[in-house]
Amino acid sequence: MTIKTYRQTLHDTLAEEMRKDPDILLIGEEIGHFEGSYKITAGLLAEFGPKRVKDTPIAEEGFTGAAIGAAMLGLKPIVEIMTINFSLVAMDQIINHAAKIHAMFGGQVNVPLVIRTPGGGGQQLGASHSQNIEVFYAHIPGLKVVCPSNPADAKGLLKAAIGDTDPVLFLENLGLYGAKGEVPEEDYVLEIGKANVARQGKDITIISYSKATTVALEVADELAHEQISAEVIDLRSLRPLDRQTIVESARKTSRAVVIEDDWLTYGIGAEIAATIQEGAFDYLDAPVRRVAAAEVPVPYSKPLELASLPDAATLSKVIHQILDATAFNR
Amino acid sequence: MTIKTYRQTLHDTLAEEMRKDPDILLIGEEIGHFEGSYKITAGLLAEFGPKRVKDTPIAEEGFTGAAIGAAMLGLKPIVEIMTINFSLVAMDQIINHAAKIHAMFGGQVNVPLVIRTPGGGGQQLGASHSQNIEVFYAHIPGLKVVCPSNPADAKGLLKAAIGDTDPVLFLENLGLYGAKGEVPEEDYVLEIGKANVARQGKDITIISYSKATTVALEVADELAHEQISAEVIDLRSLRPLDRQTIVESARKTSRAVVIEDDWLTYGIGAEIAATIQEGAFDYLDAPVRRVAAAEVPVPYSKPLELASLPDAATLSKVIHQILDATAFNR
Amino acid sequence: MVSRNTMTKTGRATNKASDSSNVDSGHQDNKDLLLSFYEEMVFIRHFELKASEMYQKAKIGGYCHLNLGEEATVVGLMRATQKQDYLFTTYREHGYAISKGSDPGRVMAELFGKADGVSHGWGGSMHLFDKETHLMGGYGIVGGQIPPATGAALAISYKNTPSTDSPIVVCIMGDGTTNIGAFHESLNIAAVWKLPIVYVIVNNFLGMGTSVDMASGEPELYKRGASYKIESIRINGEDPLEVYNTSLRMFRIAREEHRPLLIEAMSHRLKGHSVVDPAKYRSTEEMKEAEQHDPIPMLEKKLIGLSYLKESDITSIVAKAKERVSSAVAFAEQSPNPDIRQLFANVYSKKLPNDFYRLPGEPLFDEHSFSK
Amino acid sequence: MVSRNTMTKTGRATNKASDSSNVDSGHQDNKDLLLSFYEEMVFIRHFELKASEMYQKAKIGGYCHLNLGEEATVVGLMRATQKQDYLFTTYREHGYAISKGSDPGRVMAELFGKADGVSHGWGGSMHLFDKETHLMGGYGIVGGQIPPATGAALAISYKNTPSTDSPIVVCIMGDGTTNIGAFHESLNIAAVWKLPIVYVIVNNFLGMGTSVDMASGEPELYKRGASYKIESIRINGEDPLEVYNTSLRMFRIAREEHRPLLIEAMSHRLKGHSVVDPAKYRSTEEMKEAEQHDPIPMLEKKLIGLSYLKESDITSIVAKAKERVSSAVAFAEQSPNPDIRQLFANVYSKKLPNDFYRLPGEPLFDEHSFSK
Ligand SMILES: Cc1ncc(C[n+]2csc(CCOP(=O)(O)OP(=O)(O)O)c2C)c(N)n1
Ligand SMILES: Cc1ncc(C[n+]2csc(CCOP(=O)(O)OP(=O)(O)O)c2C)c(N)n1
Ligand SMILES: [Mg+2]
Ligand SMILES: [Mg+2]
Repeated sequence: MTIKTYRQTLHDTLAEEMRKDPDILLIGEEIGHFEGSYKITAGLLAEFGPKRVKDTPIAEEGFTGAAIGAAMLGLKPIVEIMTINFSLVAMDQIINHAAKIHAMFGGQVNVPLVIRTPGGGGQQLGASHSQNIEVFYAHIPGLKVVCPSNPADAKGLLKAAIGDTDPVLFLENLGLYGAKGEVPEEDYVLEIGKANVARQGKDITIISYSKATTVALEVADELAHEQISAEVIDLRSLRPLDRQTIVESARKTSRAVVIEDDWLTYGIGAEIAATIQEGAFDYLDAPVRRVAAAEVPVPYSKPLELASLPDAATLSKVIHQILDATAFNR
Repeated sequence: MTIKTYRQTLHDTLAEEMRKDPDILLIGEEIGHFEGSYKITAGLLAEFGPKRVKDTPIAEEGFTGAAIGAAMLGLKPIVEIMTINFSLVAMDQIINHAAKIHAMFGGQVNVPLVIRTPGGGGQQLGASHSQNIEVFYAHIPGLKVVCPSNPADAKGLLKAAIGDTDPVLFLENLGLYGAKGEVPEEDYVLEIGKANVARQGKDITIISYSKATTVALEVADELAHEQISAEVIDLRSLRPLDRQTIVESARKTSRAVVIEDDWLTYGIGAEIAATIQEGAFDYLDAPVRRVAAAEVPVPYSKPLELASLPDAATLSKVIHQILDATAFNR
Repeated sequence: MVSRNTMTKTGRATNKASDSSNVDSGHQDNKDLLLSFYEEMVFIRHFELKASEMYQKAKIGGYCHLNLGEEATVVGLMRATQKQDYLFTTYREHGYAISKGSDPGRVMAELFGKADGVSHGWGGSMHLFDKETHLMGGYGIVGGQIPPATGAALAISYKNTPSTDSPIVVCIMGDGTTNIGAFHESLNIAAVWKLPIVYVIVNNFLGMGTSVDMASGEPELYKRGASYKIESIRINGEDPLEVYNTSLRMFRIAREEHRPLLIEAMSHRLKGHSVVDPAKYRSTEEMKEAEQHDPIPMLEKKLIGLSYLKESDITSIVAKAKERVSSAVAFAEQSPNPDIRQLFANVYSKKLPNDFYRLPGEPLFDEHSFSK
Repeated sequence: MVSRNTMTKTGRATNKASDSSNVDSGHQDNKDLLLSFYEEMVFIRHFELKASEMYQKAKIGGYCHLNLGEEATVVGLMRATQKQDYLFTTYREHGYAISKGSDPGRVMAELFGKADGVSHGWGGSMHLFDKETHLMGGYGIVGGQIPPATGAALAISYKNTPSTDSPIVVCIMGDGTTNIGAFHESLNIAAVWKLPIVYVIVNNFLGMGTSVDMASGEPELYKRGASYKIESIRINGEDPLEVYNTSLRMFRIAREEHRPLLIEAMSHRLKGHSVVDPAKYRSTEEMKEAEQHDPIPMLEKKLIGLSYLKESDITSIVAKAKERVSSAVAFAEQSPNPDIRQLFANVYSKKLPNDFYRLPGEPLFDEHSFSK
């Protein structure tokens, strides 16, 4: 184990995989000469050259689609879309093409493509640059969506995504790039489609993913001081979704709350709550609650932006409400 | 009241509003000379001329964005996107621009825009042409999404959408264009954001929207013969979502099922189920179930396509399962 | 358009044939070639007419777009490709699939949605795919094929150096398609990355009902290549030989120099946009004009003039074409529907933990799946 | 580029000034104009330097892109607009906002995220909007402004006939932006619909770190106008007078003929892509070269050569600029934050039934809202 940032882990994992497999190439805006908008690819152009680290024109639809075609012919492209907000201009290629080509053509061709892109608000980037719209991709059969919440998972899931024979949207987070954690040194690969019980507990289940998992774990730590034992489930994969692990936990704790950085209505949490109410109906002491962003285009002003986003204090408050409503006693 | 098709109603309502307000113009591919891919706009070029019925190049992003700009300067453009599948190439303009411009610029400018587009599978159009991805738009604060299930609602909601000062996605359905129904002759305007109790009942609540409402009503009719009284809620608006009406019904019937043509995971039904479990937790006798499409890119082959889509028989079966599990006796 | 003298007797260009081969329509040696063009054009014509008929009989569903009127372009282009070349095309692609080498029976079976269809019944008319012949798909989203086609050329240039054997990509699109963003982004990328791809605009003057003049600020579409410094040419798409010769030359440049090129082939659509479109928006004159440009009678006239063909040959060629079409239909008829139990087989290339293999209405959970 | 003789003494072009006005840099009469250009360029320069400083002090958040090096283009363009013209621009727009007439204090307040900001604190540096001055927004999505700008021109042509008074749209974009689909689709639409819009490419040779040569198949970007038959011109963006004169002429054509045009203004970026970018990817030489193209010293030299300016004037102009910038900062400082209770005020233009006015974590339902 080494302590590394999420950013460094992504960088190192990309380099490691590229050294092993000459068919991997990186495609994206400003990933080479500029060394990456968020510096994930710093130094890779120098190491691997312009054939394998391809700076692109500003044309997300064009280069994401090009990566699809390259994957159809057997390369293993890893695309960087600078932030998930810009994926909206590439959406037709991702949803109507990457996700469909295998099935629509009767299984004759694979699209072994990874699309790396960060989401995340809270950076004062304004309405069009602060979205968490991974639910769009998670909704689509034919795509996989993984969302590491810490450096070790970043390694394990990136390796899994690169090794996958289907298109994988690899969701990063602007707020996690600087986060540090222990990272296994060996060839660490996680299985896509499995959630992680990030913390064991018995009184309530907190379901989260990506950066919100950091908040969930922080709150769980605090609750422990009050003799409240919270279980934290880090989804790791939004599609396929590990419903089994979620529901087993909810059956055990009989209470559940979801925290996510996305808007509430039709967000990831909706599916989680719908799943739990069906799978743990007889076990629940209270409805599943959701802690999510306020339903506004994210404002630039810092106080407004903060008011619109979920945080630890809010999660903690909601958990106390659930516990109180269910006559929890410590 | 007159009996009219959904198609004719849309056509007549567009013409009626255009006659009243010279600032309304239609923008879309093949809406003029070709008279509309689904003939909604047939004859309108002849009546209103090329200034107000604008055929466009094949450039959904360009012309949808152009409609946004025209709306910002006070026109009332009504865009037709031939099917919702093609809206994926215009998504950045709809989500990053139409939905954000009012808020991101501090409320200084409105975007009074209507985007009409049909969804719907079941036409053997294959994976990229058979989607129901309205949940993408319903997820976005700043947009409104309405989804009439019958000719009368088509009139009432289209008038509301045209009269609205914000961007409205007006969801039609390929499978509804030929549907007939009574249409009020007067200036009939529905309020956006209100669900309709399309049928009163007391044993179970069926929640649906757009074409699925037809199925829900059909099943409710059949169930009546078995002395099962089903209440049918037609959402009419996906955003804003009328949670109150849904939950009041579920509290009353203590059982609920959602039917939708979209894929299940992270679909519209997820939000409905999540909402009901929170709002009617103490009233429910069984978990909310969802009847939705199988999670595959929709196949072309008719038998495969049929197998992947929900239908009346399936809904009926699920309702019986719910009733059986809750010791319902007639 | 081009005027080199080297000849080839082979119909489909072979690896070798691409070295500056060119065929002159007046020369005796090209008889076989021209006749084979003619036969294939006639076959495609009758295949398409049958498809239309089968659509009316509800054997075919969805949307169905035909190559009627574009046969010379189809055949001229496809004959100039080599086996190893990749083809990305539109929803209007039956002829291309056949001319690139797909079995007509399997193409018809796909239109019928059958298990033996080239896409195993998953694609239908708009989404033919044939791994064998390097048909990398018909695509139903306007412009949707262009970025993947461009990326396929990237994969080629990643693995191959320019040579007479290098595969290339041929990317077909309609005139209306040149107005969508994917066209612009892709051509620019291909230019910047120097990719071995030939973009082909089949200009049939119409999107669905919208004319090129109404849709494009610059209606001479090949001129748009200049925005990317892409060498471009406009040719007469009604003459299979001109299409063939230009294609050979342009394909060879792409192959041997690894750079993108653009061909605009002027053509005509004889019927509606799709089978269900009566094309009422076209005047009788316009339709007459289109019929006068029907490439099959034109070629017939020419071949008769050159004494390559007699009226009686025509009758037998048509009869043979019809017979082949009938067998294609028979093959399609007898092919089974895809197995419903295979509904989830193609979502991903491998079976996944926790993927959602449920038919509509099935509950999320089986009670026995929970650890007690 | 243009060489008409009519003069104007006014700085900002008035409705009348557009009638083929043109200013010659060697002529005595243009002294006031040139000096006013200079003063405004100096002011923008100091505004931007201060913005950079305030960003380091964390008074400004998010991304912050400056016009440093592009002042001549900014001022030349904006001075040639008329009051009624609409401006759509990018995230690199502080100078444009100011030069089109927004109060610098309100611009700075927006960067600070304050309630008195031009976008009331909702937009920040990238999203300035000022209804008063017809600044229709800075847009952060590359190319995102181009379709709405085009549509604004549609609204103009819907309501106005071509005339010397007709408003037009000016749509600013960077060089890198010409490679995205929205550029292509919009220019084509504008051409087909004959819209009164002038697209302006500010070519500063760089996207973020990617050069025009690496990103564009045809690096002479104005040539791309030909794909739509749009009249285009490349000009020296370092010379405010050339920018001004060409803009006047092009704007006049758009105004009086209602058709789109394209200007490419060659410019330089003196610093990183945004305030946080140290631009390590640029060589010392490249940076030196850029500095040599700094339009402010260039104009100073010229004005001194023409005896329009003395060293001492410069000192006082700079001092005045700094003072105005300081008041802008003071105004921004004292302005309050937006009221948190107004969080939901701008989602829609009217309050809605059933819209979701909940802060994070608030339950979906209040029990008392249910009928018992
Ligand atoms: C993105 C998108 N927009 C619209 C359509 C609907 N559509 C299908 S074909 C077509 C016309 C295409 O015209 P052209 O490119 O000239 O090809 P042709 O059909 O003439 O071969 C349109 C608008 C689509 N399939 N995809
Ligand atoms: C669709 C989209 N892709 C990528 C980005 C990230 N991005 C912001 S500015 C920029 C470079 C733009 O270059 P150019 O158009 O030359 O404008 P300049 O910054 O030089 O003024 C990029 C890639 C974005 N904002 N939107
Ligand atoms: Mg066409
Ligand atoms: Mg630039």
